[in-house]
Amino acid sequence: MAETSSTPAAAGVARWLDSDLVHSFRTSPVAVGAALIAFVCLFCAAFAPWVAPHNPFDLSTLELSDARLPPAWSEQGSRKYLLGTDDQGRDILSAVIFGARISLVVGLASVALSVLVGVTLGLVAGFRGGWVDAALMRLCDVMLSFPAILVALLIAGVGRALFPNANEGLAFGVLILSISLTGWVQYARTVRGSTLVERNKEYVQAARVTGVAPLRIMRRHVLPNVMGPVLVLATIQVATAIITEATLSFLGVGSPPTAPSLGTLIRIGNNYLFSGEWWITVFPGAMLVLIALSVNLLGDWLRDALNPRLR
Amino acid sequence: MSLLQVKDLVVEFPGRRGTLRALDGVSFDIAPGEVLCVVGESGAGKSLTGAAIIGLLEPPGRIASGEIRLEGERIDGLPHEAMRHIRGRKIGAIFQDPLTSLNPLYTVGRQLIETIRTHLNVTPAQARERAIALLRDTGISAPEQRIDHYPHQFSGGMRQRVVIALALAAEPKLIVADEPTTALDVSVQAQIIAPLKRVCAQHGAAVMLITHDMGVIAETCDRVAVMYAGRVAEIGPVHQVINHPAHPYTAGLMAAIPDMSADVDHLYQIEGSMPRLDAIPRGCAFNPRCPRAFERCRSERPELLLAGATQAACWLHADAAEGVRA
Amino acid sequence: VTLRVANQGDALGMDPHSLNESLQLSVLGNVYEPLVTRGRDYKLTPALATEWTQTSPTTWRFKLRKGVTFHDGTPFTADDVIFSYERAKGEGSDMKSYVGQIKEVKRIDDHTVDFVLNAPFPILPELFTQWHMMSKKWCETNQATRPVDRRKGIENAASFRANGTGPYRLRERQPGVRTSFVRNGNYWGMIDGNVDEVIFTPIGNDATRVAALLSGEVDVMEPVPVQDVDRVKNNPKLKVLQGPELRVIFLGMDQKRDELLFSNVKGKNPFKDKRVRQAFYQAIDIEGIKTRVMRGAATPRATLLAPQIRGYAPDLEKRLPYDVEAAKKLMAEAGYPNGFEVKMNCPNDRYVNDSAICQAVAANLAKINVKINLEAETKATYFPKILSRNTSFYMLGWTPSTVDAHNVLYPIMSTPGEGGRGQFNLGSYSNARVDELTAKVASETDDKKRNEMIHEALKIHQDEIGHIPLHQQALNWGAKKNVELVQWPDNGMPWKYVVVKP
Amino acid sequence: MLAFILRRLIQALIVMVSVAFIAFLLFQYVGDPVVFLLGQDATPEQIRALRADLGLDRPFFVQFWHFLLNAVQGEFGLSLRQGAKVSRLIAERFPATMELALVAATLAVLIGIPMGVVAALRRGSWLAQTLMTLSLLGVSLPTFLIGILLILVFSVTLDWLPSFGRGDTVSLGWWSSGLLTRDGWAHLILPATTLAIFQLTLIMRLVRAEMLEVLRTDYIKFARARGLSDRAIHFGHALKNTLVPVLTITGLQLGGLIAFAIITETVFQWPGMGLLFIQAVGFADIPVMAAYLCLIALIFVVINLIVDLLYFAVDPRLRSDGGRAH
Amino acid sequence: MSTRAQQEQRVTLVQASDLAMDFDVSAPWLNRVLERKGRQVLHAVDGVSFEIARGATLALVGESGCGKSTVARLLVGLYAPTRGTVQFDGMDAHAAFRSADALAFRRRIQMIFQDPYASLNPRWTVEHIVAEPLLEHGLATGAQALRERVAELLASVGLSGRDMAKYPHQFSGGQRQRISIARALATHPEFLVCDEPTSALDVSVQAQVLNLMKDLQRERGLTYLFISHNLAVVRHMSDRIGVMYLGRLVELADKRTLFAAPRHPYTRMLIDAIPKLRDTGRARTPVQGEVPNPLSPPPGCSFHPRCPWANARCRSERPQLQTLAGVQVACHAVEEGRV
Ligand SMILES: Nc1ncnc2c1ncn2[C@@H]1O[C@H](COP(=O)(O)OP(=O)(O)OP(=O)(O)O)[C@@H](O)[C@H]1O
Ligand SMILES: Nc1ncnc2c1ncn2[C@@H]1O[C@H](COP(=O)(O)OP(=O)(O)OP(=O)(O)O)[C@@H](O)[C@H]1O
Ligand SMILES: [Mg+2]
Ligand SMILES: [Mg+2]
Ligand code: NI
Repeated sequence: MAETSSTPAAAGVARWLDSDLVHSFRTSPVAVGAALIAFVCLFCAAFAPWVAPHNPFDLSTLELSDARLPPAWSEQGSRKYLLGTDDQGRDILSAVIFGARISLVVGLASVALSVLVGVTLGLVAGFRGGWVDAALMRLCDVMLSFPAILVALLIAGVGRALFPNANEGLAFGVLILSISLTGWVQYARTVRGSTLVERNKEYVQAARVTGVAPLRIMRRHVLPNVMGPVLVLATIQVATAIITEATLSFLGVGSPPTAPSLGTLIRIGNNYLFSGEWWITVFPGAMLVLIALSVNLLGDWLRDALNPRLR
Repeated sequence: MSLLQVKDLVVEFPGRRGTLRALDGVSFDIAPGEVLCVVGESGAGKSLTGAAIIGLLEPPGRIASGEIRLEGERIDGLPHEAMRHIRGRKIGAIFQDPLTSLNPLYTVGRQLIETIRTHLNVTPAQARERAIALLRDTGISAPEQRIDHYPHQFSGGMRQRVVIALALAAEPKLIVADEPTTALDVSVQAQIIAPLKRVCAQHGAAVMLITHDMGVIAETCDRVAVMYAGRVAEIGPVHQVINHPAHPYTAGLMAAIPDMSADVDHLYQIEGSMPRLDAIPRGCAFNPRCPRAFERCRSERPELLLAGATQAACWLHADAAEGVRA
Repeated sequence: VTLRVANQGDALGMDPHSLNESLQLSVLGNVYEPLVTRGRDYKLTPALATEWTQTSPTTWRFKLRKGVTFHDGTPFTADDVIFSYERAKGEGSDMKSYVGQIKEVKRIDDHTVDFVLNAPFPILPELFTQWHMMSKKWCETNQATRPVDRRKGIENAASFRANGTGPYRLRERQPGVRTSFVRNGNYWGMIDGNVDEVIFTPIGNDATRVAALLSGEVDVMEPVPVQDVDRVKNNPKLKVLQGPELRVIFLGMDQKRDELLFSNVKGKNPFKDKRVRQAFYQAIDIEGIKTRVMRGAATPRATLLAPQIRGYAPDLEKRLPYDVEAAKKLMAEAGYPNGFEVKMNCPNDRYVNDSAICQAVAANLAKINVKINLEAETKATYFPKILSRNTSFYMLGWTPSTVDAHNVLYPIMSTPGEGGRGQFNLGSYSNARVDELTAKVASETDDKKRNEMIHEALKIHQDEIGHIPLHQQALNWGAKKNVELVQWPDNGMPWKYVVVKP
Repeated sequence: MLAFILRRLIQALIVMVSVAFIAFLLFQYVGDPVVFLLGQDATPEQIRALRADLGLDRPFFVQFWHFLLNAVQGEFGLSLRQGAKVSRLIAERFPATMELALVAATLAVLIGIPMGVVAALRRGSWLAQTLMTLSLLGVSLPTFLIGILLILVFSVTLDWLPSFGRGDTVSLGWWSSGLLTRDGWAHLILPATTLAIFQLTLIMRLVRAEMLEVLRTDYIKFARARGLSDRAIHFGHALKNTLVPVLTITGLQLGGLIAFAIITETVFQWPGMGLLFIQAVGFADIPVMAAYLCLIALIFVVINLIVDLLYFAVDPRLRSDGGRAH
Repeated sequence: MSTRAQQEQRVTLVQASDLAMDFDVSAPWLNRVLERKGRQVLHAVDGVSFEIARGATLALVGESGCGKSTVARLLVGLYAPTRGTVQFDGMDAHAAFRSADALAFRRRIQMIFQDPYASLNPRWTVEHIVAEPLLEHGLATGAQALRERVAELLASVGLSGRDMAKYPHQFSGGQRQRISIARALATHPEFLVCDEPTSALDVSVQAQVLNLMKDLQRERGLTYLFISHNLAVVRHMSDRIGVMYLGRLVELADKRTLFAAPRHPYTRMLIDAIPKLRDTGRARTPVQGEVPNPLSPPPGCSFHPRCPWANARCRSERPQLQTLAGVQVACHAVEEGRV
């Protein structure tokens, strides 16, 4: 093995490229396609100021007189705005790119946070059992009863009361927090259920006999074996989180209307469906579907690929 | 005429790094009512042979060539639906783990009746009658009550007996039993093997019994097949194989059995290990470990050759069998 | 003939004294009646009182209509007026401000009452248009002598049932779902319209409401979102009734604090400088907002008064011109050539396109380098916040409920103080002369003098740019072409004038 | 069993009290009801008086205590906004939400499960891939958008179905049902579909994942070996075993449906609890919010209880005495 | 007896005294109150005492469910005993498991599990599985060294180092068991608890594994607790044999003595049930009767319902383990000389 490669790093890369995971990725057109889309989305979002033709968040560049122009290819369309403009004269294309940036951050961060919290608590509940388990599960019941909307309002209210001079950063924090506060419960329950099964399996006991610390057992042994359903939920949840963000922004908790996220764009555009200004909602909607699709397809692939028995 | 004929069976696993040939030209046959035991190193392909016969190779595994005949009819490569009618009806199967072979959500009665009614044209009441009779045959006391119990309400040994009853439900001609007693202790083992043998004798069913337990082989089988690295190394009457093994691998195997009556410090062991399936040496697969290997063993692959009462795939018997190919 | 009406909201209760809210009063105005009401043309007309005279500066005599019965058959008398007064003045009532000027109600005979006031109050009949009469007997038998009794948590029959004298009687009430009314066969007056039954349904979601009209599931609905006006108009079966609404939308600025709460300017308050306020004013492209954001459904205003309001001053109706360069200059003069940053509070579900207007304003101000941090939120959290004056720059809309200028001068332009004075002057604009004039206007009975005082106060406020007026929003009702309606500027919909043609 | 239910009820109580507690602790931040209760001409004195009247000036735990005392007697006070008893308001709205959620759940289950099974059995096939991808559209489009689009197509353009409300209902005691009239069903179709789409995707994907696991178990292999028909294996044996985890999630989702219904109810002006709640939020109507949250907590607990009881029905292993009951 | 064994038998490495393990399988509290049921306790292990000398092997045999695995788990600290103690090298093992340097202590005691499949994490490659204890105890540094060591360990149980990248499901049952042996050997333990280590192996591999274990014992002085159903293997491996029945030791004897002259009726039945290799075709006598329910063990001697020699005393009085003629046995009949 060693003789084929010159440096350890190169060997590592070579081995990685040759690994089953990478191989299964390369042979799955769906996964490659999804990854490509995801990459384009991420790239555009990350480098939005350079990619987008306009900066829709810079209010001084907006011209009210350009409001609600249809896409460039239709009759009244303007070359300047490829996908048309919204009710404030924002270029839809740029708004979608910039909005995706916010949505992706909020969506991914809140899902990551709720997965982190949910999986951790679920693992602990399942692994420790007893009163820890009972208490955590009752906490789940309590949390389940609070709709995300209310939680967001509450958190925003508390947040504002504590930091009256809050800036946008806090607003996003509040958003992410409130979406994950209601989101983690599902993960916790799912993980707890599987953990109860896994912890009695002999490989876990074998690790305990080896002297592996409980935390490590949870992380390295139990966790990968309970992540299947978590991945299903999480990939779906990314899209839901993005949508929830829109609802919350409407309530005044999240991103300000001058810096609309994808969800906000869709929600605002929704008002113009009857009046025929379809492009305001359709393009952001398409972007959201694209993001959700690629995340989910990647998630599907990853789940199957990570399960050695399915290979 | 033999009940089951396996001829030059080749099973392959196409994989990313080339195709893995797990069975390579396995041939044997089983006569009606006969008990054939299959032993061999783990990984030799015993379970695969069984799976190939009942047509349940797990993908990507597939039969690459060779034929399997049941009562003269080819059953390899049969369409799914046709094979389904053979499974259970003509060939029954028993797997290793009695804990997991039964669906935990249904009563054993339901599972039995379902199987019976799938294959035999009987009323539900008749099927239930039959199910009770089968349970009684396999030595379960008070079968009238037990039939409505769920699997988890049975002990391991009883569960394995239920599995046997299930395998026998539609009176198959052949039973493939893959290590049916490995998970059980000696005392229960006896409770399983005895009814299996008895019931098969009653129903005139032949058995292909895969096991590691030489004791079981000795007391149960008519003939033994020894497998090594995806091939049959030796096949012959049980007496002959145990007491006068013709293949050096069989000899090693027999010698490795711990003896109840003698104290040894070291068990006999065959040095080395079975080659990986993708690196089987040229010639006889056993040659690197064989104490009696000679030139021909390293270059030419032996077929099954007549060696006294048994057949062995070993060049040692080339002279004795001179030209008399099995 | 059945009329199906859809509205954005629902009347929250059927009790005419429990809530001073325009929709509730508008709906109940068809069931209950005041002493004085408004006609088709929104002019005062007699209702349950046939005539009224001022017998002294502080005493008004009202003659009551004879032969009027409540829906349950009991006749309407002076006792009911006194009872309704007590009820509207008493605990749990939200209508105190309409009867607050009255010291005493004297029964002269069965059909005559005297109202004795604390001080002279020239616009008493105007106030009475929102004060509905209830039956003393009915309220007593139904234990509804008080509008609500929140402390005991006991329900009030009057919130679910109604017994008025009006042209329609309540038939069935499912709060928030549907409320149906039938024509009152024993009505004392003429019912011009031909509607026998009214089904009132709240539909909160704009798009759903439009869809309900488009698909013909309702006959009338309001409001039509401005962006959907064209769509409704273009439908051959439908029409849009547009009319001016009394509400004027304006922006307010914190002019009291020495340092703004939410701004990057430290140590001073830029809004104390008139030049800054004027720069803001002139930087706002009001025409653009009108045509683009409001799609024409708004009238820019130069004062906080709509023309329909008593005391309106037409000669003040001249806005400072939209002029970005001038605004920039003013900012430079004031010492902010590079602008500054300030937070703007805005509701997003209260006024027509409120949040969009704020965004447009923010974009306008960006052109003079003012960076607006826009915080748009739902009214539930918006109002508590700005009412506690936790704001530097905000949006508000105001409808004077008495349709009189005093109702603008007093809560919005006066220095915040005792009672309700300056209660909605959230930026604490303060001018001693305006305060003085406002106090005088309250009791001045001579119309001409009064109008002059109002004019002076408005002028001062306008010159000082106490607030930045934006526009008067328009009412947009959607209806089937064959439905004829009367649209009052306070958004009232008197069903008795509705004619449904075959 | 009785004890099990009792225990759950005690837990439910604890959960509900905590929900109410947290709710009250935080209500002071969601807005000020007094602002909406009084008209714009109200004086500060009036505001103060009303505040005292409502007890809003008291420390929150005093308010909470009063709430608890009342709640114990089944009284949640008067809605600040509507001046009506909260219990009555909720009772009026409860049937609408329940019918909507149940129909949506039924729809999601009836379509989601078979689709999940198909996607699992045909793993990797074109059909499965299409199903999996299409289903994603359901979760990536916001509910309000789906609702409006459905209205646009089916009510405005095609004029097939009504766009808002519940239509004609029939009173069965205090329960008003829209399921007994044609008109009621017509009104139900669009909102139920909107609500079901998300759940459908989730259920389908879960069933697929579980099914793939179950299909690899020994008892499925054994069932195949017995020659049972594919139908019996996939729907009788495999599906039932996937049911246990699917039940958990579906149960949770049913609760979620009720919570999700907020948006759907707003879009379709469906006179359910969600609409009531969102209006209450808009006016900071604390009694209504508190009662709603307690009710939702109760619903979740009841659903959990039912799910657990269903476990007992589905999985006999849980029924056994001294086994691992909860 | 060889001198070596004699010497070593004096140094006791593992001593279990009056070890007991109860499982509370009772219904939840409220159920018990409502249904007026008491607590239900399953005595999985009930007062088992034995000692194992350094370098020696004790085998445990007995029917399925009699508590062998539970004893094993108690010894490696997976369970904390309800009663009794385990002394390891003079220390209280359960105190040591909880002490600060538990890790160092753990390293000295390892276990091979009964189910070769379940004891390997299905998502890990064999390399990871075997490397885990090495990493955990810091026994190998550097990726290269680690891989070499893993390969070495795999080779020592007869697997190829090239199998490292495979997952457990890609191995046959016997191969899996070898992987788990390799893992157990990774830390150079002193005491190895083997719970049916060869039940899934074919005889030649079994011979390899057993020889390997014996070699290790000889070279490193390893001590074994060996659990197996296969009496031939037990006989080959062990020095002493304990026979368990329903959570108790019924006979504890030197292996030769036990096989030559089994005393307890259950031991006799067990030995009778061994299939004889050399006389093929002869049916053996299976143990009669079903195993009693461990939740409600019969009073007195728990074997009495199946015992041909049972009398009234057996049905009422529980026999204690006593030394009779150099053999520890718990049986009234043996004590009274009835058998
Ligand atoms: N899905 C698979 N992919 C690749 N190789 C496989 C697969 N299943 C089995 N094999 C290989 O096929 C060979 C034969 O396996 P089989 O299960 O038949 O062995 P066996 O003789 O039954 O062994 P044991 O006695 O241990 O059960 C083994 O070497 C195994 O590694
Ligand atoms: N965690 C547990 N909870 C409750 N009962 C248990 C638990 N573990 C084991 N038991 C019970 O303890 C008894 C002894 O089990 P143990 O696993 O020790 O038997 P064993 O002798 O190893 O059997 P086998 O030969 O089948 O492995 C059994 O009756 C079993 O049901
Ligand atoms: Mg096998
Ligand atoms: Mg065990
Ligand atoms: Ni010796």
